[in-house]
Amino acid sequence: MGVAGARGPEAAAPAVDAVICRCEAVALGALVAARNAWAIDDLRQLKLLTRAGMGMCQGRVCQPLLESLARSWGWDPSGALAARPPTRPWAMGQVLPESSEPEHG
Amino acid sequence: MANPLVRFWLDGEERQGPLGVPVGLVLYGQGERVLGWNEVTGQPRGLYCGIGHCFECRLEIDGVRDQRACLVPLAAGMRVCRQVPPTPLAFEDAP
Amino acid sequence: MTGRAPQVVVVGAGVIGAAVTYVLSSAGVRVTLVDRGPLGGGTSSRCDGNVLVIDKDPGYQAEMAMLSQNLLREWAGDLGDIEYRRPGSYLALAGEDEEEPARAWVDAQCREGLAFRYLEYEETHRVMPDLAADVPGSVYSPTDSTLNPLAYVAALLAKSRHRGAQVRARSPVAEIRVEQGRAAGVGLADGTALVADAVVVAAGVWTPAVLAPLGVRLPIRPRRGHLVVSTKGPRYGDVKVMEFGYLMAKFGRERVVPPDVERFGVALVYEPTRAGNFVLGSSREFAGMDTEPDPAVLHAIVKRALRFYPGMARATVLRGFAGLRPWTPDHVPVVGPVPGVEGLYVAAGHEGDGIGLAAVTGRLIGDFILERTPPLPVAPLAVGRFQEETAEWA
Amino acid sequence: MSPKRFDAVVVGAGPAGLAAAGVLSRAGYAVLVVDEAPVPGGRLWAQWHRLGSTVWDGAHEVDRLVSALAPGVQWRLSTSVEAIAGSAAEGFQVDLARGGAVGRAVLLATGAAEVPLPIPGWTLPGVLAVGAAQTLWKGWHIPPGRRGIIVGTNPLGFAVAQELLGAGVESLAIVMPPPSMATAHLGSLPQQWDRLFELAAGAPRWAQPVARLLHGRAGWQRMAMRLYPPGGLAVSGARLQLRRQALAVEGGDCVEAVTLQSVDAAGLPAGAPWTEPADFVLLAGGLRPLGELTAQAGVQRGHYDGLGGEVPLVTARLATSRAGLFAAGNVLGVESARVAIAQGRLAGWGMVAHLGGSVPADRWREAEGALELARRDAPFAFQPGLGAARLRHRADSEREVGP
Repeated sequence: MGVAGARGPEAAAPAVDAVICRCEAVALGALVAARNAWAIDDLRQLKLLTRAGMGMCQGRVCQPLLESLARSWGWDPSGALAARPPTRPWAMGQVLPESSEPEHG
Repeated sequence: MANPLVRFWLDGEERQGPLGVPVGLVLYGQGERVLGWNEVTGQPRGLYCGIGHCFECRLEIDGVRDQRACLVPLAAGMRVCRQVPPTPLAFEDAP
Repeated sequence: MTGRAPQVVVVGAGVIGAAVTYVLSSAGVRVTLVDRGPLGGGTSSRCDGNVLVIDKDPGYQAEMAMLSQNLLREWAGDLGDIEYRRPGSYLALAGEDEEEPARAWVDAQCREGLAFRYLEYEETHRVMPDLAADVPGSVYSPTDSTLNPLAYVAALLAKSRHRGAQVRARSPVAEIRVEQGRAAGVGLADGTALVADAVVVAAGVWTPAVLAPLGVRLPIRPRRGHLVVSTKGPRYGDVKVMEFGYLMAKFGRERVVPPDVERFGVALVYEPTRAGNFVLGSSREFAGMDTEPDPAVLHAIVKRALRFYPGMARATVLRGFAGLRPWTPDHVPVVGPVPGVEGLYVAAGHEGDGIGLAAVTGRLIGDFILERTPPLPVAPLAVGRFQEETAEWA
Repeated sequence: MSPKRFDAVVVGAGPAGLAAAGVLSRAGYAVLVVDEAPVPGGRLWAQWHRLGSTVWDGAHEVDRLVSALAPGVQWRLSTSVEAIAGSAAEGFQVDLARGGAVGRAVLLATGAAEVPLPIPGWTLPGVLAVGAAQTLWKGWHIPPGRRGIIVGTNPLGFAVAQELLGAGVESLAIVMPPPSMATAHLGSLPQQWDRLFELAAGAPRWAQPVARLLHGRAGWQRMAMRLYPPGGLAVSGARLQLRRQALAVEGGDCVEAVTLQSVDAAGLPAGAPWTEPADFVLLAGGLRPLGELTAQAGVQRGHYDGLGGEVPLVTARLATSRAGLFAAGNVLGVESARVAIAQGRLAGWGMVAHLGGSVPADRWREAEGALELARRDAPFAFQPGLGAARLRHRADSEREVGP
């Protein structure tokens, strides 16, 4: 593809096609549409119904964007995307006894 | 202090890279911008945050999946593979 | 209730309250649904989407579940995309000692007219090639279905609104008003009074607290369950698989399993989701109202999954969460009128089957309020059936 | 296998964690330091800035902090913390990949994360959070590319632009992000300009009085923006193009170009967009405290824009609302690395006291004085309103968790 890009400058107006959640590939437009279609008024609901913030990074990247969006809609986002264990993904194989930890230090 | 070069494999292809430098950064420096593909869209993804938060640089390293390449130092003989997203499952209703 | 459309207040906007609201508003009843928090914010957004018959006791419970499945199938077309599908489900056996009870289970269900099958070794491993080689067989139920639970709630509410229902989130109920032995409406914490001909309490594990001020005691207790979600990596088959021992855990029967599996009531549930992740369950504990996931339980669930799916050692855990099942002593929900208070109904206590039994529950409450004939006997669901236990739990 | 027991577990081997581990280990306590990076230092060793007439080099600071640890400090590097449970009474369980550890006290020093700027195309390979470019070049001498565009006028972006001098970058421009509902926290472009003038960060020395003059004066500012050269001003090796916004990143498999558009003096789009070739894009959306573990561990928190987001409430000695859990560094608010080091020392002494050790009065004074000094000497503030936010955080903390 050439330097002009697939979208072209003319496509650039309001960025509803900007991805907000990279992992689940949820665009701003999809969040707006879901909010309207389901009459959502809560950030946790928006997350669960669109999957924004539910991907591989566990919401670490898009959380401030979702919270900012929530505030711009007059929602209180505090606690809606609360961190739960595990705070990092882990390999299922690590529960097997034969892979128990080597001593460090 | 230059790090010594060691051999490693990317998707089965032999490479050389500086020992101890995080794999994801080594690959970036070698022009390998695409480290994987998003499972939802199939679009290419690569190094983004460089600090272990975003998981966009995740690779299979020495047989272990979902390793953050920005955090794993290159070691001699390392086998690094890009992870290909699984094809969507066919959800057929039972007859 | 003649001359004008009846007016009903439903307390609790989880899947049960949403289904009740959907049924009533579809019948032209003026419904107001209230919830103290966001819609679907309780157990209905902390659960899986199973709509099962396979784990129900043959007889009444299986019949009720079957009715709900059929209703849901009718509703699905109206509700839009709620990730509804009917892949059937399987119970995998952990050992040869489970073969005989499993065959007996299948026979009993078949005698009741359900299409269960026992799958021998070869067929089991042909359908589920990722299962551990020592799984001796499995049970298959073709009608079992699945959906996205919160999407289900949201769709029920969207359709209900469309039919005139009022839905009020973040509106805690201060009191259920009873006048001359009749439910007269509810008073909200903000001072609003909602007048009604009937009040339905569908508040899941919070139901006893809602009813306590009226002197109504129900032995519904929070039975916590954990679920584990994988990343979108490799998957281990496209069918939903539970272990036969799941039934043992559910009904508190004897099982020979490792200590942490026993302690947390862990039994395998494997469910691939449309999003590309898979969900692993399950656990059963009485641990109060705490829904903060316990890493030890997540580990026990994964350990159990690896017993059935050794290849899963390569998979990655993305997150875990916990929800509170509204448990009842006989594992049967409480659906029906409250004796002594005309116009007051309860629809709660569905333990782990709220998603699956929501449709039939909505239908039954609708039948009570609209004085229609219910599709199955209601005595086993009666509010008053716990007289003795009530004393114990009160 | 039962987990190993320590007096203190330090989560995060950045400036705050290392400084605390130094205090604790020299006071004779058994310390475990955990970090998911393979080497200690966190973001510290990619940092570098002028401090008066000298250069402050993060890499030297890492060496100093590590060599100041007493022997016997245990390490779990390349290790993530999955959860923190328990209490000071029974010991905090720190769940780690493959096993765990128990600490009588735990320091949460998990630093900060970058806030993205979600412009269309930002998922393309070659679009980096600005800190990643810092790690690439300052950390490992890997240039991020040849033609780059930095989106956003966050101080970190200016710092990285300066650091990339010598990285072989042929052209580098700093442009504005387009307004978006998801970045409502940034405000309109004029608000972002005003914030830039307030921070006056990265501006050449001669520009600083001008910036101070313009801050808060909308009329003057509009005039200045009207006069602002369309091609931008040269700042630290980059062209600062305040009257351009990046509408989208273009490319097939990786970054090939950026679509730009001019804005007028009021920050509104003016004229047709065009594309300029680029092979890397850096997003400078700012930093926020990475508080996952503080949230998960259930400590009391508050939201402060000036500190970068949600942070734990802490006593003056950095104890959180849960006895035995301490916090230090950027997790308490985005400030300089020197502030993080000073906070780490203070938290270290706080943990010594919690563990039953005696802390001489002059140690407290020294640690508190160092923190004050580091704040006074900070080359710039990462967010506007930092001072006011700090005061509010202090007052709220005093009320909720004690002095």
